Amino acid sequence: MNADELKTALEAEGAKVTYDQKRKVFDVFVQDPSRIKQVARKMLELGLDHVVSVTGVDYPDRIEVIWHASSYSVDSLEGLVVALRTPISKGPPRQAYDPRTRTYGPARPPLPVDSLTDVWPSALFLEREAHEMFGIEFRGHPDLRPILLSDDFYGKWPLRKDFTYDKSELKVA
Amino acid sequence: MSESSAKERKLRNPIVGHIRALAKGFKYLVEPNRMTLDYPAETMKLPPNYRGFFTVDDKKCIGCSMCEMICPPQAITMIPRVQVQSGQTVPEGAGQGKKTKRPVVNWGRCIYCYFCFDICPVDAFVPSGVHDLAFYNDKDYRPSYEEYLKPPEEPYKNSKKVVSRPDLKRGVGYEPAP
Amino acid sequence: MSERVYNIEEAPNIDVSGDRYIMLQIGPSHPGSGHMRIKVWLDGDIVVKVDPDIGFVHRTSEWLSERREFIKAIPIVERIMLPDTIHANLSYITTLERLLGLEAPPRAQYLRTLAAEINRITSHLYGIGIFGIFLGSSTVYMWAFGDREPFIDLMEMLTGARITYSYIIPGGVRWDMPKGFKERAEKVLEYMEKRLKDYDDIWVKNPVVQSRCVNVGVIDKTNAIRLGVVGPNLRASGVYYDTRKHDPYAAYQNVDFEVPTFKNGDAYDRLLIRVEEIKQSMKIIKQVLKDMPEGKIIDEGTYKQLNPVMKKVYDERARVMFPAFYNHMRPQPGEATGRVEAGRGEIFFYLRSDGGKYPYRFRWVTPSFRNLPFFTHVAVGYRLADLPAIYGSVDYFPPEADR
Amino acid sequence: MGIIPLIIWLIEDLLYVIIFPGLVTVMVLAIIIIYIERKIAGKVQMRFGPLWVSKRIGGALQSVADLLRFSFQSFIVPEGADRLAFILAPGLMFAFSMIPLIFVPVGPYYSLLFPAGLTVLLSVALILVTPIYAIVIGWSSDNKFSFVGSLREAFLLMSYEIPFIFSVLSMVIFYRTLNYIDAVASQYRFLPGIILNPVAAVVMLIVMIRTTGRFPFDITEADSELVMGLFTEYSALFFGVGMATPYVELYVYSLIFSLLFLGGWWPAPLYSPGPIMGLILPGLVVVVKAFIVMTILVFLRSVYPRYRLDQAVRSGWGYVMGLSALAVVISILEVIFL
Repeated sequence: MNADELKTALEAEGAKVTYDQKRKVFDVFVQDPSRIKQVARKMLELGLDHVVSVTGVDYPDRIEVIWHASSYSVDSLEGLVVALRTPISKGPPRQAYDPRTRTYGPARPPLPVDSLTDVWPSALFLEREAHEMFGIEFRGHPDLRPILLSDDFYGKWPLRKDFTYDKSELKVA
Repeated sequence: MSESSAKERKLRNPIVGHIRALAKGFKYLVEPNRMTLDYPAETMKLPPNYRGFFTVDDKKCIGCSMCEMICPPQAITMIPRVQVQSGQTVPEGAGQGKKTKRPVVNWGRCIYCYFCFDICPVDAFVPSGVHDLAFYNDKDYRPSYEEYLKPPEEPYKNSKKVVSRPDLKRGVGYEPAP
Repeated sequence: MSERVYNIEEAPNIDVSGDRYIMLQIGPSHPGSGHMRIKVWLDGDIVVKVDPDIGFVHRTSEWLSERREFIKAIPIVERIMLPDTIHANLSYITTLERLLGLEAPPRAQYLRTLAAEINRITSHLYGIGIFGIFLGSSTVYMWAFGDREPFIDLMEMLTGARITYSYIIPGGVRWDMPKGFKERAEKVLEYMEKRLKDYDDIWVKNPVVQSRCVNVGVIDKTNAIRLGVVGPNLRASGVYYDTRKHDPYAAYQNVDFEVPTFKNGDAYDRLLIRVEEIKQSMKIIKQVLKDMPEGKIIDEGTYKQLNPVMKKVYDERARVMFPAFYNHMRPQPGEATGRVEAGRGEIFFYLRSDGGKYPYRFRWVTPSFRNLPFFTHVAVGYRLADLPAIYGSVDYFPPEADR
Repeated sequence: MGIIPLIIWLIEDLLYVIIFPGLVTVMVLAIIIIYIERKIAGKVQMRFGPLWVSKRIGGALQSVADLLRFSFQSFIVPEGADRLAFILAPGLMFAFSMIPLIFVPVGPYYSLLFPAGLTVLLSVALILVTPIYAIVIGWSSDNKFSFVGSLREAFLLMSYEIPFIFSVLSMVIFYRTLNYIDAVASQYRFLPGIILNPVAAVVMLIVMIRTTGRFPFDITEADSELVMGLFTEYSALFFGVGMATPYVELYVYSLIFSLLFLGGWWPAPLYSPGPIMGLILPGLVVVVKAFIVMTILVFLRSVYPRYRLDQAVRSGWGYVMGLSALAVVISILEVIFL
């Protein structure tokens, strides 16, 4: 199995695949978020057996969730990092800081997408991190507690581009 | 899959192991190889490229603010030269725009990455060869331009100066600085 | 030899409520935890559940890097991985070069390899030393930390700093090898080879260490792959995988070295593999010193942008100064990924640029973070006293995981 | 016996207990042995060891400085602790570690209270009381780490005391006495016990390492697992006392070891009148022998990490127990055939 065969196999699943050898980007774009589990299963079958990173990218109109998968067991795939990418629609933007209530308006709910932990158990902690940083709700994840941030950061989604903070918010210990 | 055959480990017989461990410990007990430095009675003479405290060459500096821009922790501030030359109401080079500015470093923020050294188009920064310096209060971390121009005073001046050299017995040996 | 009472498969699902289990909170200020909290549920003396609670030293490195110029992320990523700064630097720059379309000249690639391998040795010695103090041997702790010194000294000679080197820049490296470096490095390697025998006697083959580590914290090949373990811990479980071989960067495709693997996947193998990797690193350093090509240490495009003063400095002192565009690098829109085998495992970078001054998305995953699921599973079924042995053998570095 | 000789006798005994080989000597020796332990570790670990307190004499006053520091710290009783037990237990533990000294004569005329009595039996019985207070400490602290530490202490107590008793018993069988002075006299007639029954000596050494928490059996205090083990909640002088107790125990055990196995005050004459030949010289010889044993045992810190609890307990009930039984058999055979 080389990169081209992988490309054909994944395109058969209905994904848009681009491969840039120079920048080491193997991109599998799935337009429909409900289909990612199927594509992920296919990827696992083809030998991409672990997840390197799970993250989001916040674009003006959407949030893209990216699972970077790679292989330990199939030799010819070991040089590849395959990005499984899917867009999810974005919720309401964060409101401006209100000094009277000391909040940014109501907490914004996390955006749902299927969790891939049952396909790749190595995504357990990575999805937890993406959850608290981007507010992506991984449906089916066994344990979505905050991991790196403290509990009072929940709902602020700090790595989204609209994250700002007011100086009065900063607590001095 | 280019699987190389995994190595099989060899465990040592416990009795032999105990004896050899004790013997090795005893060997180091009777002929100790000290690798530490009796600081501050002995201090290191730093190599010329050591990234310690630094000053700026006032004559070379053209006040271009590149160092301020690149400084990752934002430790460098450009201050107008008017404040520099106390007593002079008309600053030298007045009316020449940017050239009237000079960098000053906040030592509390500096991380000694020396990006400012490398971005400087005229190579105006000068390393001082001092690294083991601490200040007693917050104000000393932020020197004025005159204070900053003087190279910082080295602590433990009367200590024995040593340089490190590789030593086949101890790893790093120390010998008196030339 | 302890036997595993609880099964690894049922580890995360076990119900720990009720009086049967004692919960111990090891950390965050506990001598055996580092900057993390390990919640351990004990059935008698047997660990039934481990919940690593990390984030006590979270430094928001992604957030900070997305709000700074590209070049300013170098000190940020370095400070996350203090025992291993070159690798953090190298992985970031490798990815950034792919984004910028730069390529470093061969000499710079060799110098990067050299620095990375010296750093790998110090990182492994750090791990061995911490393992020593976890099992109570202060001697090996002092020895390992003392023996980092010759290597740190070498790096000091090369870069002028002891830990935070900031050595690698887009398109090359900042300093060339100074005079006398090669002789010094050879002496240091000779010393280290001698020293490894002493380590064998007092630490690696010490019967107490053997009885503490053998068959403790076993994770087999299937589970290691499934849980996405990285680095030496993966190879100790028998998986032949090393980014240096499979996704080569720097000068690794020109260097001849082995990737040691072991079969059993227990704490003792994880200890041995670090010792083996030190030996391999020394082999690589020797080769690199021998084959070091002549030439520039910065790529032509960047060199052309240096002004005459900087070019003079380059000729006289073999030091690369930054051209002015470093202040505001604007890569073409697009994305790039990069992987580097650090001391503790694989660092992964994902950079996205929108053509602006700052990275649009700056994502990196450190090996310790990826070893976390492994950490939750591996200690289950062993005794409380095995926890330090396992923790030490995993060589987990909390600031690195927290980023 | 008249009233005046009785008083003199009692005063003598008190002097023995308080000055030599008792309290004062113990404290001085503990301070010296702690310093030596650190210096040995420093040498093996390629560094200086304690240096900064009294730099001219190589940092020898470091332990004194530590003692002073402990003395002036404030003592905190945690809220949930059993107050009385928490405060009393370290002192009692220290006291009970000293009491066996009454029955350990370091010379032919140091026969305190029971001139011809069952000193071996009494000292062995008393020496095994100390760990009970360790359990009390762990229980009263109301801390999970202390609690686990005290449980470990209890497990170890069970597994090491029987080999210890067997080891002493084998020598008692051989010397056919329960009196230290007679045992030493018996070694004068034959050979030192360590040559006659090396197995018993090895067992005794292992038990000494384990009881006093030297490496590789530093299990109850394992700092990377249990913070400070039993003494997690302690501070100030109570902590210092707790830390000093193993050294006192080590001293007592080493005295017993040198009496039973190293020929007691061997180069000195067995019974000799006069204060120098009868009191000072034998006493010094025994204490120096004990000191050498202590030095060897503290040297182990710089070589070994620690064993796990179950390994220590298993080897206690297994190997060490078997060895001690073997020692008894050897003694019986020697008694029959020699």
